[in-house]
Amino acid sequence: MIPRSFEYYNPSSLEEAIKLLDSNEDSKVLAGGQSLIALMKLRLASPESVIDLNNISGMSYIKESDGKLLIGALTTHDMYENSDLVKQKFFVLSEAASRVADQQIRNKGTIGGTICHADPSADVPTAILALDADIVITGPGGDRVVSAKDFFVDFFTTALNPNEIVKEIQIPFLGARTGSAYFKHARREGDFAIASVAAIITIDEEGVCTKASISLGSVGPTPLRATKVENALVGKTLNDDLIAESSQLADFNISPPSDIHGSADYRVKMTKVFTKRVIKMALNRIGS
Amino acid sequence: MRGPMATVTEEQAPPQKWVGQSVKPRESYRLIQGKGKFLDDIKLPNMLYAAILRSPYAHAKIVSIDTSKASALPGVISIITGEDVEKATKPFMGVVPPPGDKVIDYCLAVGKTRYAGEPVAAVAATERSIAEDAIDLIEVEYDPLPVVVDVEKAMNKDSTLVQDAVGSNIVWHKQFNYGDYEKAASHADTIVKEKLHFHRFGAAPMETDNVLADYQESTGLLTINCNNQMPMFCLALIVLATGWDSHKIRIITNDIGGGFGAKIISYTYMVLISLLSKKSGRPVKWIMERRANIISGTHANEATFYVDIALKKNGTILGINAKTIHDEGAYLRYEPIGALLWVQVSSGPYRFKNLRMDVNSVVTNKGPVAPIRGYGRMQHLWMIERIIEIAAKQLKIDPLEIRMKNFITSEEMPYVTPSGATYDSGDYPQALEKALEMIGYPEWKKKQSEYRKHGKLIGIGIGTGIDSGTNNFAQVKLISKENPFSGQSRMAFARMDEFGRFQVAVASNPHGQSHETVVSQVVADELGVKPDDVFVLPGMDSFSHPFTGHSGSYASQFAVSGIEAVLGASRKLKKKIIEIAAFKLGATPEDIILKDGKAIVQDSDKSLEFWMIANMAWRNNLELPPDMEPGLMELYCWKGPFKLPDEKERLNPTLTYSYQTHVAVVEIDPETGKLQILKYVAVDDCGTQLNPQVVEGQVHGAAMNGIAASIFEECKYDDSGQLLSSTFMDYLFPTAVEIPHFQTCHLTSPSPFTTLGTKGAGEGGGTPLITISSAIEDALAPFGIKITDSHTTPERIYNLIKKSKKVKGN
Amino acid sequence: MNFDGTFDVKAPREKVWGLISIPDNMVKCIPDLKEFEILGEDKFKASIKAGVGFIRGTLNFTFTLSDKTPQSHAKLSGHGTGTGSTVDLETIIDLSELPDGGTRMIWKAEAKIGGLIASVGQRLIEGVAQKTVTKLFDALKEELEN
Amino acid sequence: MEKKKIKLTINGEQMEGEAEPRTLLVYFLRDVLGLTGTHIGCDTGHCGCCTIIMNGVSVKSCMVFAFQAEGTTITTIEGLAQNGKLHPIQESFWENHGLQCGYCTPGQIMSASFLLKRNPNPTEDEIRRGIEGNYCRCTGYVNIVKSIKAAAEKMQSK
Repeated sequence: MIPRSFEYYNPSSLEEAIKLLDSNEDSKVLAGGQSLIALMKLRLASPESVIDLNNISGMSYIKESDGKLLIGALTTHDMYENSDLVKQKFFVLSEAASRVADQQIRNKGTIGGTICHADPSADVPTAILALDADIVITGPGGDRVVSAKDFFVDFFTTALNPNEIVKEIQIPFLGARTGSAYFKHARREGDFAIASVAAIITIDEEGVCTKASISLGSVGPTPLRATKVENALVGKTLNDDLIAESSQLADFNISPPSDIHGSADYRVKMTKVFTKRVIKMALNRIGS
Repeated sequence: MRGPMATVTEEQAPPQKWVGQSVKPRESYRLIQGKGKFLDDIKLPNMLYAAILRSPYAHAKIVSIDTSKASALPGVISIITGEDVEKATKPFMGVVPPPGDKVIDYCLAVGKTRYAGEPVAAVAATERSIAEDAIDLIEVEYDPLPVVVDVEKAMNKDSTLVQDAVGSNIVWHKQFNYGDYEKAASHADTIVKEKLHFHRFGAAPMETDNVLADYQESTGLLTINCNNQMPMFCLALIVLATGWDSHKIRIITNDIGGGFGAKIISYTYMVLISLLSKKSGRPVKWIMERRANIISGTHANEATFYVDIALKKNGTILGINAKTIHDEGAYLRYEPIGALLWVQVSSGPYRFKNLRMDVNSVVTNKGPVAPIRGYGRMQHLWMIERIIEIAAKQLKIDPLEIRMKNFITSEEMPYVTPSGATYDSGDYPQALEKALEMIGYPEWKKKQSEYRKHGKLIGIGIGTGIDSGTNNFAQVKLISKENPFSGQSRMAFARMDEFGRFQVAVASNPHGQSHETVVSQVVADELGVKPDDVFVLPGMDSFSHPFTGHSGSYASQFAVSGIEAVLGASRKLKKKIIEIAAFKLGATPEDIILKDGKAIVQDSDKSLEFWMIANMAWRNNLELPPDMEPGLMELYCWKGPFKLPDEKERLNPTLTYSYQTHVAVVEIDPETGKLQILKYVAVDDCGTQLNPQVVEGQVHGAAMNGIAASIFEECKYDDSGQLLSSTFMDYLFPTAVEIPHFQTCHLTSPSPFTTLGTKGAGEGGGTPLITISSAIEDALAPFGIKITDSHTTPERIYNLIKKSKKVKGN
Repeated sequence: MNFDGTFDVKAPREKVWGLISIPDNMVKCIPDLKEFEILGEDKFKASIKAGVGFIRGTLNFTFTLSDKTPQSHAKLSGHGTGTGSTVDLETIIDLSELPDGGTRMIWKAEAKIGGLIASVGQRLIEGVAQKTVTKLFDALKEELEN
Repeated sequence: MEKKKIKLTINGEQMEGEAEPRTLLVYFLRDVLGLTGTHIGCDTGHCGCCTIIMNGVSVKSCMVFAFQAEGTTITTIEGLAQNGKLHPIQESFWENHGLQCGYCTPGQIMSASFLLKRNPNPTEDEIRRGIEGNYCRCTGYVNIVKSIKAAAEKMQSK
């Protein structure tokens, strides 16, 4: 299967790329292409022009800067999955990346690509949301920063304007005594999630939960924060009963889709089950 | 464990040198280097590429097709629609008696479409991309018709008709009575009734159905390169539908990327692409895209069973009475043979004598089915094993005990089933004992009850499947006496060339079964040479490979029919080589043996090298015995030792009966319904193994196919007939992460009916589906749950648990 | 797929009827409309670039208005093809007056989707359909209240 | 859309050919450059039959445009054997019957070569994860896993 015809551009700078986006109706940015190209082959997406960012140098990096982890938009899943910094300090992100499709896709697919694609069932956006990441966007008017919770607007729809490009993902460092985990319930390892949960739990010396970030995938048009669950945990000493009970609140505000792999009802139930399990996973990882 | 089998194995260990050894497949050498020759690798001068437009509707009248925009696209050479096809061809023949014979089946939809994904028009263009663009530009006006996807609704009098001319969606119905079920039931202590459903899934070989047709007007020669796995059988269907000159059709297959039966029904595309080549006067290549491969019906038979089993209190099975409804999809193609093939394994591995089968073959607005691995038998065997386990639970009898009590034993072999199938050899109880020993049955049983106390669900599943092979086509006479085929045959030639080296050909269209290698092993033993001295023609070319109307790879039979043909040809060749040598060396043929490339007179120093014999035969024929025909090339056609059905409609429908016994341990997460296979054991017995490594590979593949079907793969349709699992995104082909390691063991009960004791193998009888269903039911025993569908998803298991009343152990 | 809903507008029935019963006015409210062509007083063609985000395919629809009872009832049927898919749409609309002089529109729609979109778009279709409906009614409101 | 010339290094050799923007790398390799060892098994980037090594990492060549390959260094299955000697992974697949129909095999072998480069001594689980993006219908994966394990041993003993 071959895509419909399109114009191909491979600018060597972001400025040039933005100009091209500005001057071309119906143009689409190509990062890793692991979702876009499949859709173009099925002819479910047929942009008139494709603007390939891979010729722009310096968009793939993982670095630390004043209390933040900075990841370049073109950094592949494989790179940050296996980055020691990410594994040590942001395990949930590495874990989410490790569940993306398969090795070849992780070798080509990028963090910028997956968040801009904004598939509510994808792994990385769910983790990004739990991590309170900021998305650095660049456009004709220069850079702007949008928080992950405002970035994901709708099914496959983000806060990006047609003439903007995601440049960097910034993730604030997590406090001491923090544990994090991501888990996806799917029929096959690499499939889109039936239900997926990312949890980041921080406790104080007394073991009282001081911060809880929990986000849910495949539960609606975008990944969602389980604020009710978070609130039920913060300020409490976490034990199995409390976690189980709080996880029941995970169905607040969610409206999962139905497909042959899981009905909406099943997805709701699984979201609760895995909220419970992932919180425990995160908790058990504190200190380790 | 009982001794006899083991000793049998010793005694029957084949005496030959190369047969029985795991010779590295010669085919692999080209394939591991990417130097195989698959259809899409072929490029011909001036070649065009085809693309096919498919119906978005499951059932609709075709009001009009406007191809003007598409034709206007630069690079588009020719387009054909149903109208052209109707003019150029007749509907393909089927095997059903009236009124089912009125099923209309063309290579493109004519007048109306009957399933979503049915070909509606085809384009040939100078590039693949242009052909695909042209498809987008064809405008079809459809008038949607009511859709029927539920096979039981399709049987209602007032149902919409898929095949109008037939006047009913039930295209074939027949009741078979073997023994006397009524009488058996009257003696029964219990009759257990159940409705069971065997789901629809695909074969999905990694290489899809591809065709490259090249018609030369100047000679009238039509060359069809394809990857059909039994094209010489399909040739009859093609010629009858098109009226083309059979003697001017050349069919070629090269390396084939898997088939699993699905590639048998690609003959409709062979006609379609040939029509495009004839119309454009150029070679046309068509590569089926994966989505088309999944939607356009290379599916296994979907079947619904209403089954009664009559038993004694002690678990002795007296008989089975089943109404079966086969959902054939929109077209019959090879059907309803699949609805009949249970006759090969009518009582499974069990001894009961009374069987009533009320068989219904029904069309719906779904993709057509094909003879997929385990064809027809796996559905029936799954039904028998399911109902027996369900009955055992009702009778509070252990599933092992009820099997052991009813198994046919090795002492009873050869055993004739109620429908006349003659099981040649085997030892089902021993296979089960072996499998249980390998898995560590008692240990797992102990673990199971401990785990249950903590709400952990472990299940141990058992299944025995019969892998009947080398079919007798006379079985189709049970559908209609008029059907013009019966028996089984294979043809091969063996040739000693001018330099004393050997060439062998047999038209088997292999696609992963290492036929070239296995044949070279067999011939090497016969002629006293090394396999490397025997070149086996790769692939198949109908202008160079000897073939019959039965040729091809299907119905698990190469180790029988293919090998018998090769043996016959080699032995004829051997006889002539010896005659020449005896004449030249002044010895009697009886004293001559062939060894290490020489004809040697035993107990003497007289010998003649093969090249000298060859030279006499091919170049120096005045030194041959005066009355001997020159040359050293022998043709042999093997005929299966079969009969037509008797007056009671009994016949032996296949020559050999391999079998497999699998045992699986699974764990189910009660909170999510997710299933994990903890351990999997497969014991198989296909008689003498020609190449153990190749046989083991087949066992692995069959195990995976069945596991994939039972927990991952399903062709799921919505009410409007749309297939919802049409790409690998939703059609869940399992990966190495999902599939467990298989522990295998081979038993050897040589077939008394074949020269080397071989049996056909490779389909596996759907044993994993039986085993996994059994394991799930065992895991869910605390909830008293019955497994009545061959496919389970986490959500379905979850719902079963939630719905169940009993909640012991959890 | 079935959808239905009730929506109230601050506009008299004549005005509402005038909008929904006349193709020329109606088409303005169709989301993602690329082009349209009036084929008659109750029939029009509309080419719609339907989808979400960049996942979009052009569907060429033919819409027909029927069962018209002025100011109270109408049926809008649409048949669209494109992107290897088909969409068959049937919408029934009933109007009634509200005490405040506004109008209440009660609608029922049935959509049948076939082909590529139906078989690979599962996870999305419902969401997309919902969104399209919302957009459509927002546009109607916009047209009617300003 | 007009065609453009693409230059790249394949299996150590400078090669060039023409492609449209929409030409997928796998078609460029197969149809334009005649490297037919890389196969196509699906439309959606799942099956991995088209796996190649591009700039040092395994990628699915049906999910990359030919234009993106400009100036890259690529290894395909045809490039593994060195001066007539099979690569140890190829040998192991042959010896352990790690293939049947052979259609997915080039992709399996290319994925294995990436896995073993990164992890010379993988566990069975790591091997299974490593070829997760490569479907096989014939072997049930058992002999593929066995082949890769054997290859790892061969390559380490060298």
